[in-house]
Amino acid sequence: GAHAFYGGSYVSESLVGVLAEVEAAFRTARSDPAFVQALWLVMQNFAGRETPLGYASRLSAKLGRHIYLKREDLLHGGAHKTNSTLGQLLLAKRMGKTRIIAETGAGQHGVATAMTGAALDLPVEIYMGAVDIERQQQNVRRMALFGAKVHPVEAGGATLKDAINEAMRDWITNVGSTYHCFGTAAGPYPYPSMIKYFQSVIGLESRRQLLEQTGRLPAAVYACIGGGSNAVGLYAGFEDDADVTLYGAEPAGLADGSAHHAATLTQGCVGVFHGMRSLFLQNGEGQISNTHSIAAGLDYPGVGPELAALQESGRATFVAISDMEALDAFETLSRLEGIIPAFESAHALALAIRSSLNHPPGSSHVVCLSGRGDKDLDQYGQIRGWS
Amino acid sequence: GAHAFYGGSYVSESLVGVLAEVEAAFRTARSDPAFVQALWLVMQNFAGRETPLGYASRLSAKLGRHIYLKREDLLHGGAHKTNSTLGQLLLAKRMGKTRIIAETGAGQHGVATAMTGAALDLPVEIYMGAVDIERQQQNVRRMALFGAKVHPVEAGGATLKDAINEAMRDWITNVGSTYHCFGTAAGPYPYPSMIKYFQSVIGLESRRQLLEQTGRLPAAVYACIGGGSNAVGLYAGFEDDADVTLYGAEPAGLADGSAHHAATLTQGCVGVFHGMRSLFLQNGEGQISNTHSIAAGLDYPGVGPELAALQESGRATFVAISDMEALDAFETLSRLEGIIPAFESAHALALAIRSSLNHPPGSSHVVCLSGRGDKDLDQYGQIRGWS
Amino acid sequence: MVMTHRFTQLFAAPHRKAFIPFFTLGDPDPGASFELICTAVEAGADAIELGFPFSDPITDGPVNQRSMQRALKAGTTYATCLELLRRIRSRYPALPIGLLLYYNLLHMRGDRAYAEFADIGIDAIVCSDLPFDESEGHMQMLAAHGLGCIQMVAPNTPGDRASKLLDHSSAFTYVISRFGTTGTNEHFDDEALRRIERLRQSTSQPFVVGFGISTVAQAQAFWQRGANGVIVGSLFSLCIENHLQSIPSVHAFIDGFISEVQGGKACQNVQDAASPTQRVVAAPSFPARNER
Amino acid sequence: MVMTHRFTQLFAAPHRKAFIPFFTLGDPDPGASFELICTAVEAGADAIELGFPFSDPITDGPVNQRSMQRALKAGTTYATCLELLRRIRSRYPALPIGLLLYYNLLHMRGDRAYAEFADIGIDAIVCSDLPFDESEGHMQMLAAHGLGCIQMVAPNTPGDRASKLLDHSSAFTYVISRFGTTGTNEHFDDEALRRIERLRQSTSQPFVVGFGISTVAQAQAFWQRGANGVIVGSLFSLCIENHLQSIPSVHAFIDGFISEVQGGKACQNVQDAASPTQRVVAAPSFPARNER
Repeated sequence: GAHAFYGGSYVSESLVGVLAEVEAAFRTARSDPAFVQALWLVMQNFAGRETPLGYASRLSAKLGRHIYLKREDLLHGGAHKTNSTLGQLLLAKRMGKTRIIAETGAGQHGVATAMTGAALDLPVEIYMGAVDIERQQQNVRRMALFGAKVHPVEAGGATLKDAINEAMRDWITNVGSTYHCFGTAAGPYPYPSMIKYFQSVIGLESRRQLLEQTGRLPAAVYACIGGGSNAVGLYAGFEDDADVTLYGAEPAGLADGSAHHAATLTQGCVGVFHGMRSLFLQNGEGQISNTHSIAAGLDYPGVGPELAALQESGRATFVAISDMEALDAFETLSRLEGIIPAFESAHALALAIRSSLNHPPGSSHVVCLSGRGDKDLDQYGQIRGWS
Repeated sequence: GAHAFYGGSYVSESLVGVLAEVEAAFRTARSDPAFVQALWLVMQNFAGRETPLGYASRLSAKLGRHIYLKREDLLHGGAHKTNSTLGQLLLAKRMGKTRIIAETGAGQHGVATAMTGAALDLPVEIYMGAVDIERQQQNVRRMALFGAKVHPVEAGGATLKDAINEAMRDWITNVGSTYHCFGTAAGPYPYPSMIKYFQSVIGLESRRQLLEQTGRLPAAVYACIGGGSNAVGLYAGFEDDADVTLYGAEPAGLADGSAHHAATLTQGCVGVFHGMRSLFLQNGEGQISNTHSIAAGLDYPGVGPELAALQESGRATFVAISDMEALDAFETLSRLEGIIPAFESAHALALAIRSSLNHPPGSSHVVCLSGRGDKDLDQYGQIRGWS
Repeated sequence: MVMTHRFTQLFAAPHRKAFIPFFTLGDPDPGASFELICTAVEAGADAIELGFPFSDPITDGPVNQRSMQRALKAGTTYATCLELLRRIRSRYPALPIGLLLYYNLLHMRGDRAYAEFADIGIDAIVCSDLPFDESEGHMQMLAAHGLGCIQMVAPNTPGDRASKLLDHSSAFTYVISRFGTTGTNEHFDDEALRRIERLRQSTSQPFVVGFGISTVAQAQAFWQRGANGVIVGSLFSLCIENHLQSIPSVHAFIDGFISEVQGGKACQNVQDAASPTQRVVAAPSFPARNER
Repeated sequence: MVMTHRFTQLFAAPHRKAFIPFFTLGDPDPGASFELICTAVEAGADAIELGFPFSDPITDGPVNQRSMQRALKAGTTYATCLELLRRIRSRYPALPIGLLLYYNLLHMRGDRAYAEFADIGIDAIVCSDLPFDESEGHMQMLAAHGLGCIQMVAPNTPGDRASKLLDHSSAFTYVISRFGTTGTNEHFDDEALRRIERLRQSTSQPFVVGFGISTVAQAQAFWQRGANGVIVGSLFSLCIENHLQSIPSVHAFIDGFISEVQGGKACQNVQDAASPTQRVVAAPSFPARNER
């Protein structure tokens, strides 16, 4: 809800109206069978749902626990983000919006939005830091192929935070025609709730699939946490199952005691930023920190409000996973299962490798493989000194 | 069969025994419910079958024909090749083989084989031309991540043909322990038949899905042709439907009257090479030609024997598509549908764009999107002068 | 309670036209910032609006963002800002001072922030990322400490909501001139001016217009349509940015601009006499002018 | 028909130990190739095996692959090969000549190929990528033109199949020494030698051993186990490759190696006398030696 301790809608007065408009549209859409049907059709025929829940046999043998992988990496676009961009852009279309904007860091959300805009015939403009554009040429190329316009952001550090700032400015300026497609289950209400709804398919499918395959619920489920969209989506399937432990892996980065991390839940404190009251990495005066993670998609100083609440209530357990642990998991899954996970997803996997051992031998564990790691191969090569 | 006009098993005496062994194993496996079940399980839970048959709404509107895309690009690994590597490696395991070899050109088949080997716990060694290794670092990296050993081949032009030669030599040398995982529906019997069987899931699924979605069969189906594995797989679903036109798009390359193409079916002649009697690009004395295509996966001087027979009987129609036409289709699909096809698949799409117009308005057409185009973005950027 | 009276008093005459410059506290550095603010006051600013620098000022445009980054880089902390405010208040006891803060700064400072501001003698506070609907606690604290509340009205704020916002503003209401963030503007379309006119016709509460105003003529246009004041900020931030190596010329620019604005008022007041809805206010408008 | 008699005659004496060098026609160029072949014959080769260069010689190792690439690059065509064969036959009318072709070359030449070979006086043909099961038409054509058929037996060929292959070879059977392709070999394991021994015990048909033989001792070992001959090819191809700028030294090497092999036969024949299954063949074995 809008007035829980975490969450809310802390935005410029210029956006108050459009957020109310989005909320109303979302409320009617989700209870309109035609919308739900249209959404499921594109989820199935364009995005490739449902995604498999695959048994990781060699990893399971190694751990003595049954590890199941929810294969969001097989979704069109290569990550779970497509669930949300499809939902949001169908909603934008329903609202009569004629222009979509989004910000992007490494480019993943920009690509997902551009791709979805092409499929749904909605023009897309993407804000991306000039530094990131330089670093992520392939994603810039993808967005251009999809017909999206990419605006380089030269302000500030010319990276994600600056791109967000510019996208917000665009939205404030063009609020009538434009829908701002959010990248994660954060930001002002109703975005966190809406994106949870669109991502809940991850958890709902996983639960049904595991019951079909084993007849039992898992001991625990695992997701990585940037803003938290794949986590809230996964948890949505299991939060009412009191015996299922919900784990979240956030980035401990260098894990050297420095500020080179993005472990918001375990090291952040309550603040109000990017439209929401939640946990943030910030200094004592409220200036937002610069963060670090090997995984661009986790490199964010805040976290969705629902996750902050789940931590406070004790329902979910969040653990910080270092770059190195994630890299190990990245290599382990590649070697043992023939699946290269995204660096983001490798955090969830690393946590599963570690924490599943706290559960009985033979117990089942579901890891959300939120994306594929093709995008990380260059960086991996650099880290391992291959190039 | 082994003694049709096209096909056969033209190999060194050293391989005669192992081919008989493969054939026997394949025959018993395909009629063993346990094998079929195990194969379907990995197809589903590891590879992500079934893949969607998606309606390309904007392209359809443009053409006035209903275009459906069989989304093999969503398969784990990013292309239809996984169907075949899973089938072959499960068979190799059943045969008690303890070592897998394969050759690769641009790296796609090497990656698929390495990935499958990791998942099925079979050690994999890949032969790859030294020149190709230099050009395709990301795929080399993937294979290494999957734990495969990559052997650089320095001989000859140090590209695909040389890699094939080396893999064949390895197989001749290590025929007892080793299974040679073929990349396409070519080579000596029983490989073309076996790979057709493993790929037939493409066509069988497409047929059922289109009937479910529209209640009708398509007017025509389209696939690209390198060796022809995705084509024989797609056609398998429709070859008994006499009213369904089977189209195949082979690479016309530069289409400038030079030898810079790989249009084997339309410009090749009958020969005996790579274990089979089929059509090949060769000079008048039988020396095999060097070929060219923008799509590495189509850049092969031969074609599977079944396709040669389908052309001869007139059941299938093969058309050569130039690099430029394929590039146009690559851009068209990206822009209109939010899907970046592999350069290979873009040939099939280009043919559909061209030839669907020979069928009545409102007719349905199925295009096999055999792979995703992420791998082609660097090359595309170079062609378009982006980098 | 007494402190809000400075804005109340400023807007007591219904047609008093206030010119309110905005500065980021600490830009380009705390010392120079203080001097620039003094120049603005002494050039004739009717009141001032001062912003606490914030790492991620989303409702501001790039110009103010860079201004805030300069301030932070120059070592401006929350304490620095308080110290600057103390010095300004001490020099100009009668000057109406409004603050702009991103809400997270207030949130992190906690309740003591309000007491501190009251103690310094701040008149009113606006948080550009704290909409009315989330500001109940904030408004209570402002009221408890006698600090004026500034609500913001946007171009797309519906009429009934605008009325509510005007009612809940205890100092003045900040009316956003156009869709967009802070920044300089070449041109306001007629609709922007008509919006102000309509708002004026709907209320007798004081409101000032901000975002994008960067010429004397623009200020006059908004006054003419009924705004009680205009806020000009990015224009000065941009001037600082462009003359980091010659701050004296920034002083000259501020002095020149504000002098021109204030000098123009006489003429405009004469012009306004032609308008039946406007009255002539002949006396110089700025009480703080000769305070130094 | 008469032509197959050269090999038939060669292997008529059951313990005749033939040394058969292999050359790619046209390596390093057609002219030099002819001269090298002549040197081999005159150094004492009991027969020769000549390969048509092919673009993709899969059953060969890298050494012979490069040899074929050199020949093709030097302009060696099918016609060049025929011309070389005519010259060789003309110079050595009694020399048993076998050909190795990748089947596609024969296939593309069509049926006239067999007539051409018969006309030139070729004795026998082997296609390394045409297994028995696919060779019915080929064998019919060979028989029709009186050309000898050479089948190949691999290390993993089962005994009954090996018998069939031996039966269908009308010149001799080519026994592949080990798993792998052509090339030079440091060492043959005992099993490779035992396989030859077992094959010898199972048949009285002539067979020769090839693939990887590159020392006099290896040749002797295979002879000793019962092979009627050995084929050595990659060793000479490698020598050409290593001395492209000094072809005279290749001649010297070929002459030296073959002389050593042939010289060693006397000693070995003496040793063989110790073996109850072997007979001494005292006379120099090579009828073509003094033909020139």
